[in-house]
Amino acid sequence: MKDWQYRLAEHRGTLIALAIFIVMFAIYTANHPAGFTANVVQTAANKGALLAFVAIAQTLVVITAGIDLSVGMILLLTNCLASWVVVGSPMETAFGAVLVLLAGAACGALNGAIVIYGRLQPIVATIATGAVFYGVALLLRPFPGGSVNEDLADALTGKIFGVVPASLIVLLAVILLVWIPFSHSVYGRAAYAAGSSEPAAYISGMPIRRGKFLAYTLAGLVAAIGGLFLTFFSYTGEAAYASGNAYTLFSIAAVVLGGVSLFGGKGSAVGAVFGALAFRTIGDLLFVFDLDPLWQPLFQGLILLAAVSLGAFALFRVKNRLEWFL
Amino acid sequence: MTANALPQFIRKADPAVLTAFGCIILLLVIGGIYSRSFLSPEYLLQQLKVASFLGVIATGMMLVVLLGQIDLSVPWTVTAGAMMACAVAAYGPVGVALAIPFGIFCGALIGAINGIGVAYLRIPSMIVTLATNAVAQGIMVIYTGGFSPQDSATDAMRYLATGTILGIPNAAIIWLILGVATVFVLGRTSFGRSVYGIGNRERAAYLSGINTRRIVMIAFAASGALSAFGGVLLAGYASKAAQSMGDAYLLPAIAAVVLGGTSILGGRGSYMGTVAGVILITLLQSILSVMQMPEAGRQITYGLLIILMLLLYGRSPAIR
Amino acid sequence: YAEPEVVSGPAAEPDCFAPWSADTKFFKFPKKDGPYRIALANGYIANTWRIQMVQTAKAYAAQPDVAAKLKEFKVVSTGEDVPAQISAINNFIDSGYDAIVVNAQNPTAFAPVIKRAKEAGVVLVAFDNTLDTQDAINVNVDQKGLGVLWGDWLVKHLPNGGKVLEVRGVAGTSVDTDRHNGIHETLQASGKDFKVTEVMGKWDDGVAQKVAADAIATNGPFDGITAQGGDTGVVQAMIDAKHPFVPFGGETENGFRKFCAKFSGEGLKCTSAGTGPAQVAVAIKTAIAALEGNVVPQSVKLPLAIVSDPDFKDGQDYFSGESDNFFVGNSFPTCGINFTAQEIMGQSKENQ
Amino acid sequence: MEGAGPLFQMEGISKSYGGVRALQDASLSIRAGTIHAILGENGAGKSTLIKVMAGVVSPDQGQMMLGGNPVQFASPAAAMEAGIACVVQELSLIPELSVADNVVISNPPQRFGLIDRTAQRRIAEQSLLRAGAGDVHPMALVKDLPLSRRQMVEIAKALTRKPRILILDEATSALTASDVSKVFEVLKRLRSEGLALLYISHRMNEIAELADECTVFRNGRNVASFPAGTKSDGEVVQLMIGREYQNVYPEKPTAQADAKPLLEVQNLSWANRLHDISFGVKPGEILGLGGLDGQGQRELLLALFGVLRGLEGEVKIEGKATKLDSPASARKKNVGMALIPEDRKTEGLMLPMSVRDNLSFASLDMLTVRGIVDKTKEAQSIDEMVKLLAIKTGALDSPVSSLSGGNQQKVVIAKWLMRHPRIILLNDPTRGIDVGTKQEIYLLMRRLADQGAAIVFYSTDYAELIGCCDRVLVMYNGAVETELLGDEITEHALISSALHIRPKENQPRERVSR
Ligand SMILES: Nc1ncnc2c1ncn2[C@@H]1O[C@H](COP(=O)(O)OP(=O)(O)OP(=O)(O)O)[C@@H](O)[C@H]1O
Ligand SMILES: Nc1ncnc2c1ncn2[C@@H]1O[C@H](COP(=O)(O)OP(=O)(O)OP(=O)(O)O)[C@@H](O)[C@H]1O
Ligand SMILES: [Mg+2]
Ligand SMILES: [Mg+2]
Repeated sequence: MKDWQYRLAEHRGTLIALAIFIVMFAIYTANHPAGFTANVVQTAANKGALLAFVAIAQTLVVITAGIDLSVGMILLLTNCLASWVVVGSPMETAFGAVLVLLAGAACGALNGAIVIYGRLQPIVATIATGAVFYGVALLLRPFPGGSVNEDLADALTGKIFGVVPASLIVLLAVILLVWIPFSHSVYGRAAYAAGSSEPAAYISGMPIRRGKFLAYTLAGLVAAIGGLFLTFFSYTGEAAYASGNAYTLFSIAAVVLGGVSLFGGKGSAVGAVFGALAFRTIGDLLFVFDLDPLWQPLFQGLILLAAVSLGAFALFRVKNRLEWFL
Repeated sequence: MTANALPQFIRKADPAVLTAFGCIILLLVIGGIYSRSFLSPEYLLQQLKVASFLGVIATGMMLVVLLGQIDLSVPWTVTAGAMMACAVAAYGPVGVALAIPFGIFCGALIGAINGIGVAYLRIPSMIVTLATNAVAQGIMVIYTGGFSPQDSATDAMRYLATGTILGIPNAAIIWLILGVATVFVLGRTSFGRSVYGIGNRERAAYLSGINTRRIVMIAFAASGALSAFGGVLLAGYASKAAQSMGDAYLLPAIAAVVLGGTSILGGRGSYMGTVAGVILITLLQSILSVMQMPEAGRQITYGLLIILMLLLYGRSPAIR
Repeated sequence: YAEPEVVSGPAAEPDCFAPWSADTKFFKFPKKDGPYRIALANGYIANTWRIQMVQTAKAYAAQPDVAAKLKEFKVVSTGEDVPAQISAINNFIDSGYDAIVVNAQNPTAFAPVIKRAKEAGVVLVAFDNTLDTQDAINVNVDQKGLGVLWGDWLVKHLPNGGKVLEVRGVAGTSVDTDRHNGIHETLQASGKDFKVTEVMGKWDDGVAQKVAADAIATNGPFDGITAQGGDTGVVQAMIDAKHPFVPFGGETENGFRKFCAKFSGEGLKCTSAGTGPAQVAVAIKTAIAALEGNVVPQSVKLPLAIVSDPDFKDGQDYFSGESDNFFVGNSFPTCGINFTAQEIMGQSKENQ
Repeated sequence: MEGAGPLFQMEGISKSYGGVRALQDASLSIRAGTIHAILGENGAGKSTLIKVMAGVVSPDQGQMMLGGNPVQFASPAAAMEAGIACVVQELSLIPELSVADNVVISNPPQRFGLIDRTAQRRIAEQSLLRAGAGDVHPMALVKDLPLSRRQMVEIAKALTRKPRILILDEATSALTASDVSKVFEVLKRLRSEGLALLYISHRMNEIAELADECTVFRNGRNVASFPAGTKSDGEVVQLMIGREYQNVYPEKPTAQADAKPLLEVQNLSWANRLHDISFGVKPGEILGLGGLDGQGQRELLLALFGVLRGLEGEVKIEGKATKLDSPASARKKNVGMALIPEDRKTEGLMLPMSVRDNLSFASLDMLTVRGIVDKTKEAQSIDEMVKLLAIKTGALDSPVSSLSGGNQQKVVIAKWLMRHPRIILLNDPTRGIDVGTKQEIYLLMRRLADQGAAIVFYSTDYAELIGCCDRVLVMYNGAVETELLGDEITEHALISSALHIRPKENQPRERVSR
């Protein structure tokens, strides 16, 4: 095999997610009454970016062979916090935003500490911390309300030069400033290695604990960016349990669509971002097809089922049945 | 003989299970200090009854978790089981007679689809079951929106869920029977052995000549059926079925299985642990609810207590 | 398109479009020629109330006189996620719909959309979960008033105060908070000695039944009960626990009313009031009126559908042969909206 | 360069796992510039000893001295820091990472705090070359490599750390003769560069070729240390197993009965990896599969066992064409096939499960009545097998992971013998097994054959093929290259067919990838 073939194989999951997204989005805009306009793209981008942040957060944890079922609750918690502190003068706003990010990172770090040093299984540990985060969110916002610096909010959910959605720029920045450095660092590699085979990584003397801890912490941080964005998007904070759970579940779907292996060690946040965008487009398709409202949930469910079954086609090419079992 | 049997039983028991039961007693003591009525037989029987619903659902979840999988389709499988059972009861006496089996059958069907996805298409269970949950929800929405189906529970469902025999809630008796059957199946049948084997190493189980795909498929179908049966009982308890009645059972079911010492990675766990986990979760929710703590505090306490209990006994072994 | 003029009342159909309070503004939108394109942006769909609401909306839009005014009526349900609903509204705006009716997932989150709708000259009407704004039309149920009503009922029936079980809704929502405050303030204002046990029933029969059963076993018996939803389950819990029937202030589920009628003689003295899903029809009607250039209040006060003991009548206030799960109280006679529950949900399998 | 004091010393090291004493007051002393071999039967404590050295396991008791100073390793990283690198028996490669990632794993080159991929690639290529694995592409994922290549990568990885002490725990057990000779060159060069090497192997000839000093372990203690070559093989083995050592291989029967083949394969082909293979095995016959590793032998066995899809050709059992599409169908009574798989840890055993459950796992269908396990029958069969194979285990209820490698392998074999199979496929069953146990396995194979079983036996060890087989098929590139019968089975014949040596051609080696 040539170098480029290896490279292609390395990025296959991401490319497939990109392709799925492009096809879906093309169908969507082609049928949209307003067509492929800057407004339509902005709307889709804002909605997509929000899930994409959560999906990046989920990816960070999933590559360590963990899972973060509290990620939606971190989103809520930081949303509620932001609706208190990200207001006022530019200085105050900036300070508030930093505070929100720190809070998110602290949530992630708590998850990491419990999973790594407490040695609990991530699924259960994060179910439990999710309840705690939700409780705190509810303390912050017993009922919906609060406010946010609207200039900043409008700037970050608006369009740059009237064309490019600002949310996509932020998303790109997160990938460039958080994901790329992490995944190319020693700790990122340790996180991947721990996800692929923890004993082997341990015997190889990799800093697995620090790598995993960093992954969990950054996941909290990126989820907090999502929380900030949710605040910019809605100008308020709300501790909506169902919505937090929905984001958690969506993020898992997005991550899988994005070619990240739930078994750990494989995949990229870039793929997860496309997975998130594709997942959001499933919802948008409802808008352009004239479906009976009662049939819409089924339609969404079936598309999701079809999308996740896509990967199964590779199965028919498997000639050695042992490959079924990894 | 008996004097010897007891220590033997305790010696052989999983420390996780023992600690879980210890936590239950501790919870009851704390509750009892708060209010004597937490120790009243009515309250305890009431908890046992309510725990049975979760217990039935968690039994299915445990089967799947033992395989190293997870079933996120519980919420709408519970609902579908309940709604279908009630719906079929509208079709005359035959419908009434078939209500319970039909509800369970619908759950088994959803479970079988999960099973096909996991075993034959090899999609991660976390994601297939998420998708089938969405599909089941979609179908239930169409179904109840199109016309108004009958949704009141049959007398048999009412009796199973709320009746008592000699003061013991029927639901608890059902859970007991189911539990004994599960212990038997897991410990004494080749199906049970295969479940543990697959949970530990599916590849090795396959090369040992086990039809692993069929076992996985059956386990998921059973999980669906048990979720639906839980739904049927819930419908009997509430005397009717309603949309989204299963929402409150997914996370508690997972938590109960894991609090009972079953490894979420599969291959390890005992049913007694799940029993302990179910009772623990039910009591915890109930005591927190009755203690009048505001929702926020309740959530925080619930989460912290689960973490604490797991730190007590649910830790994975250290690498060195 | 220009913004609506703020004018003085009264509204075009003053009985239907009743203003929320004396200082409610009145809007007059520039008249548009029909037929109109109207959209309903719903959030969550998978519960009986929402399904019934969507069905009512469709049925209302299909009524000949309404259908004649509509070129298109589109419904999209976006689930629990607020941003998805915001995006749906944005999409409707961009696609040139004339009016958008919304059951908001969050009352405070829509400021940016309201701004956009206003700029685009789109009429935005919120109902059920309304919007905290002066810039869109709200079709309101007086949630706090509902709490007050239930509180008053208990005060009236328990002249000496007593132990009350309050089954609340979903924590963190404004509806739950408003109703709870209404009850709480009324009980306190009565000066009687009320000892309230609060549990969260999540507006769900199963959950409500369980928490009510727990509360009865540990803190019972109670002298009065109030529940915001899941009331059928609460009564069921009383029956299962052989708790004596006591005065009850609750919602409008058919099952609850069935119980109220059945056990009235044994002490289950109910008041049942609430916010039927048919309010969506009022919202659509308001949107059409606004598009036609008629004067409408910024905040419409919906009449409550109240029935109290001993007035429960089968076939009118409740339907003994029908499902427990639907909400009775689907008629707003002052608006000419008179759906019976059967029309919406009662197409039983025989007449399918 | 020699003559100085010991570079590394261990004294009084003890380590217990639960009730099992893996090491008991063990000591060892190694010098720079030497290759020190450690010998001992399975479960003697060799791996545990080096795990202690490498910081993977912390000892219960004892001291270690490095260059005269006492040391303690809190983690593998600490041991590495001190210059101890280890090629362990259980591979320590990360399957989802590329070869280059793995090779530089403990100390990747960095620029601006990020890993420098270009430099990493360069280092990896050099290391692979140094380890004699230049044919491995640095961008290939480790999980896609065959076992033998992974071993080479593992060695390259250890070399990248520039260690002072290099430990190889059965590093060559998965390698073929040609790879072994390459590795040996590397090891000898390292010795001349002044490294101390610790070498564990069950292959006596390797030790004879390499070692300067030997230490024999038995039951967790070092029982003897001596300069290499001062004791005969027989003496060494006697030290290891504590009893007299006889001829390793059992007598072969003189002539085969003229029986019909039990298993027959005609024109079997599969997915460009197996080409037109035909042969038959008679009851009582041991058919060997030879050739370089990775020439399709494993695939052939998997194909027979029903694991591969899209097979062409025909498989006949007792002359009847039989469709085998899963291990389940292959183990059925009318076929009666068993496969001892390649990798016992992932394919043969459920490591955390008890010895008991593992032993009966493949025979559940025979031990159950309407799906319910007959406990008495199960216990009987298990006892029988434990006795038959002399499986050494503390308790049958302890996890099989607590057994030593050799005993684990016995469990894998026993679990299949419990079915009394007629056709037995063995995929390198003696890998990493001590001579004593190996001998038991050879004897067992012959006994089973004498009882009428047809055996197909793949081994990477030529001596085994020569010693055990009635007939050997040497495979090359997915096809049968030569068939050797009886006295034709010689080392020379095996190697020359394996290398596909024809007078003119000289095959260029492809880069290995799957
Ligand atoms: N997966 C693991 N399970 C148990 N112990 C571990 C594990 N990984 C590392 N350790 C222990 O943790 C310590 C540090 O190991 P490692 O170098 O991997 O972590 P680190 O991130 O570099 O350091 P630290 O987390 O202590 O800051 C060592 O003592 C090692 O024994
Ligand atoms: N993790 C463990 N838990 C329990 N017992 C263990 C563990 N690791 C090793 N042992 C036991 O310690 C003893 C020594 O094992 P070790 O792996 O060191 O043997 P070895 O000499 O390397 O054998 P082999 O040649 O088969 O590799 C064995 O009896 C084994 O069963
Ligand atoms: Mg060893
Ligand atoms: Mg070994």
